[in-house]
Amino acid sequence: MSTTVESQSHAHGDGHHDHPEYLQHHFDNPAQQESAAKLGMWVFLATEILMFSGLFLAYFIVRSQYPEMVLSAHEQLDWKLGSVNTVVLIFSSLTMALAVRAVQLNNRKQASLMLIITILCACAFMVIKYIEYSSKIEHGLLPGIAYAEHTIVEGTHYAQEGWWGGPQLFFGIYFMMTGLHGLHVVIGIGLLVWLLVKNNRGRFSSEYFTPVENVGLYWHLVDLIWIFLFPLLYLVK
Amino acid sequence: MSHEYVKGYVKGQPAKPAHEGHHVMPLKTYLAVFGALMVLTVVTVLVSQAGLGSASLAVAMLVALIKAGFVVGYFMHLKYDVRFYSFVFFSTILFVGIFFLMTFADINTRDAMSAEWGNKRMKLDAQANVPPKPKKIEARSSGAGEIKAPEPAGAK
Amino acid sequence: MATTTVEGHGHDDHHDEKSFWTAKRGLWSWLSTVDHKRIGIMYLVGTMAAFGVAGVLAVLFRIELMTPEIDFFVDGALAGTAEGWAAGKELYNKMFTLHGALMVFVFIVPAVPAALGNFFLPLMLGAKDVAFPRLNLASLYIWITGTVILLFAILMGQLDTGWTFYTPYSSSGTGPVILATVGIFVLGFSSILTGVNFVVTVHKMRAPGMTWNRMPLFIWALYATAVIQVLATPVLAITLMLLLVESLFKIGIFNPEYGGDPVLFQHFFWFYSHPAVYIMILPGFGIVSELIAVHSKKHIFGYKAIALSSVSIAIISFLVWGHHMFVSGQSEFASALFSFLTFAVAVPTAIKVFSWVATLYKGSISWNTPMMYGLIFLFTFTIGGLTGVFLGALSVDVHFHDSYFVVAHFHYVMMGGTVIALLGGLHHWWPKMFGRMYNEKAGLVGAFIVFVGFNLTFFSQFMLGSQGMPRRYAEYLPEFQSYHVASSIGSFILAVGLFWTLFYLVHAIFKGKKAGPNPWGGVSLEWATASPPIEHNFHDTPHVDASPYNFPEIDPDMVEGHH
Amino acid sequence: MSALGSLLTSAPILVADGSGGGFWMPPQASDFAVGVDGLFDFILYCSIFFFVLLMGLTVYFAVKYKKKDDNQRTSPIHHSFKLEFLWSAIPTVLMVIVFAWGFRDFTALSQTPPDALDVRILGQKWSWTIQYPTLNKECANKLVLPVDRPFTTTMSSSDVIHSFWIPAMRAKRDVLPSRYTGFTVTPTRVGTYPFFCTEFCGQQHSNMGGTVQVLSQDDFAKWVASKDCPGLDPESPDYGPRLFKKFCASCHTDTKDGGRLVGPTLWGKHNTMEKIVGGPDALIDDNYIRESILYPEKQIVVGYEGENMPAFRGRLDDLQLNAIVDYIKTLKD
Repeated sequence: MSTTVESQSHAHGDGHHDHPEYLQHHFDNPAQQESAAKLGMWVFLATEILMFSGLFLAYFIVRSQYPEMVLSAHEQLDWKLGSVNTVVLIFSSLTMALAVRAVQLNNRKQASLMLIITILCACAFMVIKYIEYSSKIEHGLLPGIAYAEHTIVEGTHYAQEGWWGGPQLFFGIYFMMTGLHGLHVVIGIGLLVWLLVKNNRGRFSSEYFTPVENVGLYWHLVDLIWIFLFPLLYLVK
Repeated sequence: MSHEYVKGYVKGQPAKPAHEGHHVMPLKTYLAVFGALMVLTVVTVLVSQAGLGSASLAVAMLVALIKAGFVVGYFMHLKYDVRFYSFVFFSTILFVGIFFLMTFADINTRDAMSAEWGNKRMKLDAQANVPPKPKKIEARSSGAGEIKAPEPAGAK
Repeated sequence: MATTTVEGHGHDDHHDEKSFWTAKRGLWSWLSTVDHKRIGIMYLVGTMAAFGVAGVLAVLFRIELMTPEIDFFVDGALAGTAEGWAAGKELYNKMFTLHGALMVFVFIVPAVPAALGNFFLPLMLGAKDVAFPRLNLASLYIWITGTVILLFAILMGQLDTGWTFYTPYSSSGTGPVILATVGIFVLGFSSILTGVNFVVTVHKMRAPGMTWNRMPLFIWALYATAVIQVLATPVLAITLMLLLVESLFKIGIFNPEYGGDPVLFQHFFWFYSHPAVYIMILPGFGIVSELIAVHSKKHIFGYKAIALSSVSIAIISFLVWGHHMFVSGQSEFASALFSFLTFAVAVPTAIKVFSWVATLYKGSISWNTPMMYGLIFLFTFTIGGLTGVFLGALSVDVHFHDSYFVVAHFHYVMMGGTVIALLGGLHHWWPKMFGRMYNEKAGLVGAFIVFVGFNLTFFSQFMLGSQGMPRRYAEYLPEFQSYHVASSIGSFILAVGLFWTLFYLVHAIFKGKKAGPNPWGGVSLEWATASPPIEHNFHDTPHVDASPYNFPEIDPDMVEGHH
Repeated sequence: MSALGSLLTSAPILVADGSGGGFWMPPQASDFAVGVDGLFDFILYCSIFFFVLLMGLTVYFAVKYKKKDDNQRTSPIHHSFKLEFLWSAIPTVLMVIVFAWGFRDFTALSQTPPDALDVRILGQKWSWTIQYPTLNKECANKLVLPVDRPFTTTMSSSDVIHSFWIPAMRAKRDVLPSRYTGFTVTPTRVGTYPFFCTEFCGQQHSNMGGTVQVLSQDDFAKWVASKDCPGLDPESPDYGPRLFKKFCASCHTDTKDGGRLVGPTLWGKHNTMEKIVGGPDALIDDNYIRESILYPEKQIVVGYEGENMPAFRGRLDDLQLNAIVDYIKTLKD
C-alpha cells in the first residue's frame, strides 16, 4: 500500500527537455500538473477517509450493541498518554504546515528544520504508541481469542467459552483502529524522510512544491483521523 | 472560439501558472490555529471528565468536528483553495454519512414494524431460559446451566 | 460544420512515425511501459484470460447440472457412495466460488475501464496520457498480484463460500478464506488507483475547447465509474480487513459465536458490491452510446440526459444496497426504504435505453458487427433491467431471493449487458487498436451464435427460479431437469460463439486487411490520429470546438416533414 | 440412487401434486402467494408491453433506416424535452405503484394474528428440526400444517446462516445464528410441497430441504393425536438414534457401509485406537466420545484437521449427551 502512496503523490519529480525540469512530458504547463497532482491527492484522501469510516462504523455499532462493556473496557486505556499523543500529533501538523509555507517562501533551511521536527514528533507518537501497546500486551488486553491469555481455563482454545461481546471485542476494534492509524503514521514518516532528502538537494522551490504540499495534505489527514479517534476510544464516558 | 494556446483547465477556466497568486498564510494565522486546537483538546478532555453521561458522546463529536474544521480549513488550505477540492472532501463526508445512516436505519428498527411480534418472541424465550440476543441457542433445560459473562480475573 | 482540426503542419509526414506497438521493442519495454495504450492492451489480455478460465468453469458445472443428481463431478472410484457424492458436491461448491470470484473481482470490474478505458480515455480527451502514468502501471501490477493470490487461494485451499463470503460460514473456516481475502484486498487497490487516475485525467487533461458537454459519452460513463470506484472500493478493503482479523482472532464483529451480527457483514459487503455492479455496467453504457451514435451517423438523442443519468446512477447506487437483504432478517422499515430507493435508480437507466432507441430514428444504420452487438445489447439489457424491477419489489423478492431468477437477472445484466457491450466495443475499436480490420461476415455469424446461445442459456433460468429452484444447488428436483438441459445446451452454443469470436479477432491482428485511421467515419478525437496510434497519441494537441457526434451525414435542414 | 436424502424419497413430485401451478409460478398454497402472484403479473405485463414496444421500434428503425449508400442523410434532431419528460415520468409513476403494492404485502409477513399455530424451526448444517412447542411434536425435515389457519415460524440456526423457503407459499426468511427471525403465512391449499434452504451453507446445501404437508382441519387433528413425529422424550428407546439423526447425521454415518461424509463414519469405532493430530494414539472410549462432542478441537483424528467440527458444549444437556454416547457405543456388528 505504501509504495503506491509514494509513487502517487510525487510522480512528477524528474521532468526533462526544454520545459522546467520538474514538468512531466504529458502535462502542458506547470499549473495543469500542479492542479492534477492536488486533485489526485484529494481523491486519494477521499479513499482513506472512506476506509477509516468502515472502522468508525464498526466502533459505533459495537458501542450500540454493548454500551456498558465498551464503557467499562475503555477504562483500561490510559487517557493521559492519549492526550499527549494528540498534542504531539497536532504540533507535528503545525510544523508540517510551516514546512510547506517555508518551501513556498523559498526558505529551504527553515523547511528542512520544520520537516525534521515533524519527523521527530511522528517518531515520538509511535514511541508512545509502543508504550501503550506493550502495557496492553502485558495485561493480556488483546483482541479476540488472545484476550486475557492467563485467565484461560486450561485446555480450551478460548477464554471462558461462550463469552461473547466481552472486552476482547472492544480491544479488537481498538487495536484495528490504532493499528491502521499507526501504519499510516509510519508511511507518513517514510514520506517525510523522502521529502527531507529531496529538499536538502534543493529540488523544491516556490515554483515547484507539489510533493511537499501533497505529503502535507496526507499528514493532516492522519492527524484529522486521530482527532476523531482519540475522544472515541480514550475519553468517551 | 479563441485559439490562444493555453491548455489545462481548472474548473473551466484555463489554469493560471503555478507561482503567482498562490495564497501563503502569515505565520500568525498558523500559530493562532494551533492555539485554538490546543484549547479544544483541553476542552475535550475536560468535557469527558465532567461525566455528562450519554451527552458526552455528542459533545465530544462536536468538539472533534470543530477541530477538524480548523485542520481542514487552514492547515489543508481548503478555505483559500479552488472550491472543487472542498466539494470532493465534503462529498466524501456525505457518502460516509450515507453508509452510517442506512446501516443504523436497519439496526435500530429491527422489530419496529412488528413490535408486539418481537415482544411475544421475547416472552416465548423466557421459558427456554436463553434470551435471543447472541447466545448459544438450544441450551435448553437443566444440564447446560446459565451462561454468564464473568469478569476476567487478572484484567484490572 | 465544425469538425476537429488537427492544427499544425499537414497530415502527410505522419506515416513514417512508428505506432505505439513498434515505437519501443523488447519485453522490458512492455513491462516497464507507462504508455496507457500498452497498459490497456496488457489489461485486455489479462482480463480476457480470466474471462476464458471462468467461462470454461461455467460450462463444466453446466454439464454437471444437466442431471438432477451429482454425477459428473463424482470421480469414478467413489461413484455411487455417499463419500463420492459428498466430494462431488464439495467440488461443485468450489467451482461456482471460483467462477464467481474470478468473474466479479478479476474480470468484469477491471475489464472495460482498465482495458478499453485505459486505451481510449486519453485518446478521446485529446491528451498524451493519463494523469499519473506510473500509478497506472502500478495498478496493473497490483491487479496481477491480486489475481495470482486469489487463484492460489482457491486452487490450493477449500474455498467454497461463494464470491460473497457471508459470515459466519466464511469466518469459521481456516486457511483458504484468509488467503482469498488478501487476494481480493489487493485487487481492490488496483481498482482504486484506476479510479483516481481517471477522475483526475477527465478533470485536468481535456484538450483545449473540450468542455464537459463536448466530451464523448464513453468518457462520461468512465468518469461516473471512476467516481464509484473511488468511493466504494475502500469500504470493500476495510470489510475484508475486518473479515481477515475476525477469522484470525475470532473478534466477533460479524461472527455470532463471539457476539457479532452476520447481517452487519452483509451491510458492509453490499455497500461496496452494489455500487460495484454499477462499476461493471456503466462503462458498458458508455460503449453502447458510442456504438449506436457512430454506426447510425446520428447525434446521440438526449446527450445531456444520458450524461447526467450516468452520474446520477453513480450517486444513487450508494443508497440501494439493502435490496440484497430483504429476507436476511433486515428490519422491514429498512427494507421498505431500500426498495423505494431501488426504484429511483431504475428511472435513469430507463431514460438511457429510451434515448438509445430514439437515436436510431432517421439514422443511416450500417449493419456491421459493432452495431449488431449494440442492438443485441438493447435486447438483452432491457430484459435484464426489467427483471430487476421484479427483484426490487418487496413481496416478489421474498419469493425470488436467492433463486435462479436472481441468477438469470444478473447474468442478463452482466453478461447480456457488459460483456455484449465489451464485444461491441472491441469490434468497434479493433481497427484503431491493431490497425487491422476483422472479417465482417465472421463477426456477424459470431454475434448471432452468441445471441442465440446467451438467450437459450439464461432465459430458461428465469422459469427455473420462479418455479422454485434455489441458487447454488448441485442437486435439484427432477422436474427442473428440462430447464437445466436447455440452459446447458445454450451454454455450449455460447461457448462456441465466444471462442469463434476470439479466433477471428486474433486472426485479424495478423492477417486482417489494413484499416485506415477512421474506418467507421467517427468524429470523436480517437479517429483523428493514426491507427494504431503513435506513441504520444497526437502529433499536435487537437482543438475541439464541436460535439463529438457532429457527423458530416447529418443534414441540418432535414426537418420533421420530409425525408 | 443419489443420497439426495429425505427430499427425493419421501417427497412426491412437486408438479404432479401441484396442479394449478402456471408457466411461471408453482401452485398458490398461501394467502401471501396470491399477493405475490398478483404483483408479479402486473410487472410482467408492463414489462412485456414496454419490451415489445422498444424491440419493435429498434427492429423497425434498424430496417427502415438501414444505410443504403455512403452519403445517406440523417436527421439533426437530438433531443426533445416533451418526449424525454414523458419517458421519465411514466416509469416513475409505475415504479411508485409497484413499490406500494410490494410494501403492503411484505409487511403482512410480519404481522402475527393471535390464533397462529406456533412452529419453531431449527436449521443446522444440512437438516431442519421442526418443533411444535404447543403440541409436543418434533419432526425432521417435515412440516405438517392445518389448512386455512395461519402459522408463525420462529427460526434460529445453530451454526451458519440458512434460509427457509416454501416456494408454493412464496414465503422465505433467512435463519440466523445470532437471533430469531420468522414469518407468518396462512396455508390455503391442501397438498404436499417441498421446502428448501436457499442461503449457501456448505457441502450438503442442496440436500437441506424437506416437505410441507398441508392437511385439512380434521386430518391435522388426527395427525396430532397420531404417533408420527413424537416429541423427544428421554424414556423412549429411540431417543439416542433420533438425537444422532438430529445433530450428528449430517456429517457422520452410522451404518456399516457408510463412508466418510465430512467427519469419519462412527460405525465400529468404539474401543478402537485412532491416530491423533499432534498427540499419542487415543482409545475411542466413552470419555473420548463425550469429550469430542463437547470439545472437538482437543483431540482431532489425523486426516480431519480442516473440518473444524462445531462444538456442542452448551447446546446439549446431559440427558441428550448420554443418549448419543450410548447410541454410538452400540454401533458395531
